[in-house]
Amino acid sequence: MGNTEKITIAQAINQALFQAMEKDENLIVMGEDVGKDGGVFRVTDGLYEKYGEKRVIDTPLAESGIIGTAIGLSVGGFRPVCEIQFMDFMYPALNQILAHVARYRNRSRGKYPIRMVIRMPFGGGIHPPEHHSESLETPLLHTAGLKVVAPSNPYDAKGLLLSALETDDPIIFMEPKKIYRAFREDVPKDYYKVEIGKAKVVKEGKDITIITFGATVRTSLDAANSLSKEGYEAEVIDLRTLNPLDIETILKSVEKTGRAVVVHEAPKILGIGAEIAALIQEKALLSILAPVKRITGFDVPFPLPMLEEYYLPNKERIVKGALETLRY
Amino acid sequence: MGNTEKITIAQAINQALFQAMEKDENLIVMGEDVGKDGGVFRVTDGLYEKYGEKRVIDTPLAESGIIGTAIGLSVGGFRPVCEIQFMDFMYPALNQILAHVARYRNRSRGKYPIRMVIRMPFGGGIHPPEHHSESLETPLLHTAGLKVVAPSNPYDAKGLLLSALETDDPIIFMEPKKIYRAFREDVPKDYYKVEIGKAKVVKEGKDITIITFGATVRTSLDAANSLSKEGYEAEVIDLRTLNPLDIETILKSVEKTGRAVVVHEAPKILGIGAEIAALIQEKALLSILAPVKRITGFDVPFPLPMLEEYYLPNKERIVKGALETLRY
Amino acid sequence: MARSKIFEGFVERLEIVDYEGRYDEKEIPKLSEDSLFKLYELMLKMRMFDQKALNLQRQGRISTYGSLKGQEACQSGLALNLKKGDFLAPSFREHGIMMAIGIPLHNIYASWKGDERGNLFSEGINCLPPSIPVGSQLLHATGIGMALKFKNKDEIAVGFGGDGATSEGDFHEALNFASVFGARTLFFIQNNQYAISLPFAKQTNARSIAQKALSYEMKSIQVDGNDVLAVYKASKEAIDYIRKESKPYLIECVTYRMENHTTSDDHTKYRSKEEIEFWLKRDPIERYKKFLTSKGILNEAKEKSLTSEIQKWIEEEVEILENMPKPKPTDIVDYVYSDLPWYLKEEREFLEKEEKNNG
Amino acid sequence: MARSKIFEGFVERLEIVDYEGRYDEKEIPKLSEDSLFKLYELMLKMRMFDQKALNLQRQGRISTYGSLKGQEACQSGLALNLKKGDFLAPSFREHGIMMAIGIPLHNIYASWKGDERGNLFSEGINCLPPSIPVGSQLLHATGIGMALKFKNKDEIAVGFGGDGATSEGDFHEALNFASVFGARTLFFIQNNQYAISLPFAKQTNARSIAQKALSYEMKSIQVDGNDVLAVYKASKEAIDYIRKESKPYLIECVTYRMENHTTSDDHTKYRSKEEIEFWLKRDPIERYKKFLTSKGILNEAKEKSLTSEIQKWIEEEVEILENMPKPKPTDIVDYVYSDLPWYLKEEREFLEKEEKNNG
Ligand SMILES: Cc1ncc(C[n+]2csc(CCOP(=O)(O)OP(=O)(O)O)c2C)c(N)n1
Ligand SMILES: Cc1ncc(C[n+]2csc(CCOP(=O)(O)OP(=O)(O)O)c2C)c(N)n1
Ligand SMILES: [Mg+2]
Ligand SMILES: [Mg+2]
Repeated sequence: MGNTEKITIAQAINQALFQAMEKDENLIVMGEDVGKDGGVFRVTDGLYEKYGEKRVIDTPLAESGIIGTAIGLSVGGFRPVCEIQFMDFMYPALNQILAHVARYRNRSRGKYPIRMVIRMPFGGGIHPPEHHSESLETPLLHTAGLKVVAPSNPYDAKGLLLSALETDDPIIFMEPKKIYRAFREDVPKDYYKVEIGKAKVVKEGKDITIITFGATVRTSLDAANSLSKEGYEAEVIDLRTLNPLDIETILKSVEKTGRAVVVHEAPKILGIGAEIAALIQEKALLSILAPVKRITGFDVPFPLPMLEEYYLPNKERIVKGALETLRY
Repeated sequence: MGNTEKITIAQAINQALFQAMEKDENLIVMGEDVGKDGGVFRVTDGLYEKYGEKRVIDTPLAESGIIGTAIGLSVGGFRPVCEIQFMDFMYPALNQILAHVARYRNRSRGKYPIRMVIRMPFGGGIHPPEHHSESLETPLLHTAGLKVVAPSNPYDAKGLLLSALETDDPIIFMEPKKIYRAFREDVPKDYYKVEIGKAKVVKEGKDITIITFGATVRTSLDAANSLSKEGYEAEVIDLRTLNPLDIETILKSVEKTGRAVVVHEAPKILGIGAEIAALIQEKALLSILAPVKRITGFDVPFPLPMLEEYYLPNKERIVKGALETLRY
Repeated sequence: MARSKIFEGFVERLEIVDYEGRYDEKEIPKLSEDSLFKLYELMLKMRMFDQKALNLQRQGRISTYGSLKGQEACQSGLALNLKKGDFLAPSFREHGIMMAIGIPLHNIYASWKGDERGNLFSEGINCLPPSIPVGSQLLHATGIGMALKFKNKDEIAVGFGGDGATSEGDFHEALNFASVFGARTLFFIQNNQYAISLPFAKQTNARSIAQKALSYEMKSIQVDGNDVLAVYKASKEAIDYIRKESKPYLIECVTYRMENHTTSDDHTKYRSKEEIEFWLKRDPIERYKKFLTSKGILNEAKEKSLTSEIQKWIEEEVEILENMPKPKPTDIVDYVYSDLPWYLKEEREFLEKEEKNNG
Repeated sequence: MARSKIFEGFVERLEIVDYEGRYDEKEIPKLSEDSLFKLYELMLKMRMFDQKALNLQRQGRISTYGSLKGQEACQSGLALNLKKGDFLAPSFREHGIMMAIGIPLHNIYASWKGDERGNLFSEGINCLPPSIPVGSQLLHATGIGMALKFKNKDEIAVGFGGDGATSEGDFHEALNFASVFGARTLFFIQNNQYAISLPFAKQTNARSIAQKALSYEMKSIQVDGNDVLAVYKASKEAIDYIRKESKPYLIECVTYRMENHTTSDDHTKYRSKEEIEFWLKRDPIERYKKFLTSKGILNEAKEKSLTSEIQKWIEEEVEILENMPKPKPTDIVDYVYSDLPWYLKEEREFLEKEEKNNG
């Protein structure tokens, strides 16, 4: 993997798609505006020109239609990579995702596994109209039969997507749209995989564990820096896979630090923070010195841009929450 | 309220609907088979005969259509009570429920509150085909703007529904279908209300708190009896309202007992047990002597009838879990 | 011109043998006596399978069951036109066509008994497990039809739905996608007049379902679904067209659900005796029997031996059903993913213990 | 008869003034000079409002914006037929009709600036906040039309959607419910040839959207959406019919989105120069200007004074917009429920502190 180049998350995903399409002739890309337009975030740029409209399919505007036909295409031997233009627009497809994509393998006692990746840009920070900012992982995590992945950087984005595209389970691939182009990182030019189900300690520390994923990984690292200045060393865990959670990495860290905060953009009530807090107290109650704190979006609809900054967990809120936990 | 009669949950809900329709001429009932047929569970029996097809509306078979038009009917001055025939079939309506029902008040800065009750029979135990047994509260609880209510007995069923029908927020009314007719209880014949947002201690105890709702309240009471025989007094809390949770009642009990188990039929990952466990450790870490335990459905699709008994949390599992927690 | 017509369309209905056995000779499809007899045999199998299921349900030997009684002509007329490799996406009332393509009866009974193993069809049987969320499977049929087209296959996909299913958004999206992408898909709609208690007239304001194909410039036809020869002929035309043109087609079979919606239903709450009797007279099997008898293809002796043959077959299948070992508790976790995540491992251990405890 | 026609249907198209200004005198709607002028005024207001929004966006004074340029005739021709009390369920490109029914411009700009207060329309304005999930609002329009019918009101509801919206299941369900229940609803579909990058020909295989009403036995018409008089006339016929018959109606306006989808889009990626020029020649405002000028209703002086009046109005509204006090952080919790649950009280306290900290 010597040969690398500095690319963004958007480019990394794009590269993974190119390489996977090259490798697997049954891989098709489908969704709204993914073809000629290259996707509204340009993540599928160039695929249509290279692979044509038989493999890069601009669909009519209907999310249930996209996922429902993708099920049939999967049964018929293809491996569809569907784009839901914004995660918020998965709602019309939820019947197909929750009642079928997640269940065909189980329902048919293994005969019809659904090989499918559903890409969904998620999260706030781009100042759009309503319904373009939510993080809606909760219903997907609660539904058995789906795996859910959410990278935070170019390297993982490419490696996780390539893993997903070889997995025989349906995978929800959440893309942190705010940082699609926020920074570049060295990424191997070759085909490589990052294992699904493994979190990553992105910064080591002994005093408190910050657990997060997606765009808030960077916010959390910033917060960890500030905490350093106050004399506390925070360990930051990038979950990378939300289902199955990497319980080992989480517990190992929390058993070491004795304190944890979970950071995510979704509302608090039954956000992934609830599951993580429940798991930590379940499996490591005697190790924790303070309650697991949840620093999250508020329990309200994601606000329009003028009030968005008050909704999103930012560095200040993370630092404040961590300090409360440290001083508990 | 002297005058009472012994009725079932199904009858109590039916009575509430009759009384509310009498009181509020803008109340309409709508859904699949709710008219002539009286609903597949006969919960709306007799309403069609009394109020006619203008107020008891058999709709075409389309859940998004039911909820979407109900939004318009609400805006147009009605108060629709929609039935989703089985909670599992809310999926096609989720775009309307999550993107609109929950958000119109906020989106319009208060101008368009959605006055609507969505009734959904939920839970296992009736040995049906696939997709007739799930408890799908999680995505609804995670969505700001909805209130979620789930009675476990005839008295609460009538009183909570009558409250819901006077509330200016959209309410999801979850009905434990397994016990629609399982038992009768004294219920006042008159119009009365049970406050939304208040849990009920259905059995007092000092050693451990069992927190649950719906059909598993009775299972939990059974378990509490068995625990009694082993010398442990369990307190059993019937949540009654799932959002907003009655945090006071929960904390008061847990602070007394020091131990808690949560029982629900939905899968464990991000089931309501996760939120309750997270809240307890957040607000009462120093009071708990053992981890909050979750006794729930497994993280799999609800099985067909032949394996259903292994999926559902039963008395034995609750007792076992409680003992583990007591002996922690 | 200020006003001009930009679209004109129409829909036809096909009926060959009327319910009193009258027919127009030249419309009778050119089928061998064997094939004509085979249609009868299929229908009778379906009827007897169905009656057995109702009995088993009443005896508590299977769980809730949805009868297909009255719809045998629809499913038999179609069956004879399918060939190996064609792919079905059934709803919950398609036991007939499922038997016809070779799914063993004990599988179908097992599903209704509440055993997922009933849904595991052997290699070479191209049929999805029945889909419960109404209308949702039509999109799968579109997707399979797209796959067949993209892979230049000769096979077709058939998506099933009832009159009720046509109200769901998925019906619309399935037809739209199919037409846009030229899916090799037949939409086979059995309009049995009811969606549970809702009569067709309240399901839609349209006089037919067939006309709904005009929205997608898709070919369609309405057929008397109690006339097996009409269904056979319309299906043949449709399937020939799909195979040749690689374009979708919609068939509406007008039929009647002669039984309760399922064994949990009581149809006397919403249907009149008169209406039921009207349709009893149009029983697809009686009707075809008259025709076959008049042609000398069927007689009492033949009927009797056929019946007892089928009876025997059904009893054998029920025996297989009832000799199946119990499903394992661990089955509920073992098929969810291609591997077991840690938490399912934990849950599996618990279930293994349960299994041992229960013997 | 073995084969019989059971359904025949057709759809008409209406066009009155062609893009070179030619017209058939007897088709011209009987409107006063004032009204004819008013149509022009409306269109010009919309165009100038839109241009201002694009400028504001470019200067960072509002956020992402979706232009209605090219669709002014659709929204003006409809507007003149609405009366007080009629109820709109708009999508995100209906600023024109929203202005026309009296929603102040600063409200509309405020929404696009990212301020929910823009969606708070004053008492007496019957208009839902624009709906972002494509097609979903059509069901609300159906429901409102049902309410109006059930309450025996004279008003109507109008549901808006684009060509893209017609692919969503909700479009189908909205039309079906409307027809079954006789909703007093006009479905007003602006077919501007694109859903972001997807051309109409790939959105559906049908040659028109109007024909999709045949599935519901609903009346419909296709109209040249760049011909304001044709839109006016078709809308009048439709609305008269809805008011009188209490039945729904669908209008398809064939038009063109002359700008990017939104300010985040780059339409040169998927549209040719030739195509854009073809449609530029069909600019609805230019076309109507020719007509009015030929009638002597418009001249350069009038145009000039009208333009500067509108300009002034817009500037005033922008000033109101920019003088609005900042929304309060606590606004994000205060409108979610009719009361504050305990957890929102906790969150509100946090936000109150934030507000103080930020000054
Ligand atoms: C999405 C969904 N909603 C509701 C149901 C409950 N349900 C099962 S069958 C049925 C009626 C189906 O009618 P139709 O499509 O005409 O098929 P038929 O039963 O007549 O064969 C209903 C409402 C369901 N299974 N799925
Ligand atoms: C359910 C849903 N899916 C996707 C989107 C993203 N999106 C916004 S507008 C649009 C295209 C809409 O096309 P059309 O209905 O023709 O309206 P137009 O933009 O042309 O006015 C898309 C795909 C959305 N807002 N809602
Ligand atoms: Mg039916
Ligand atoms: Mg458009």
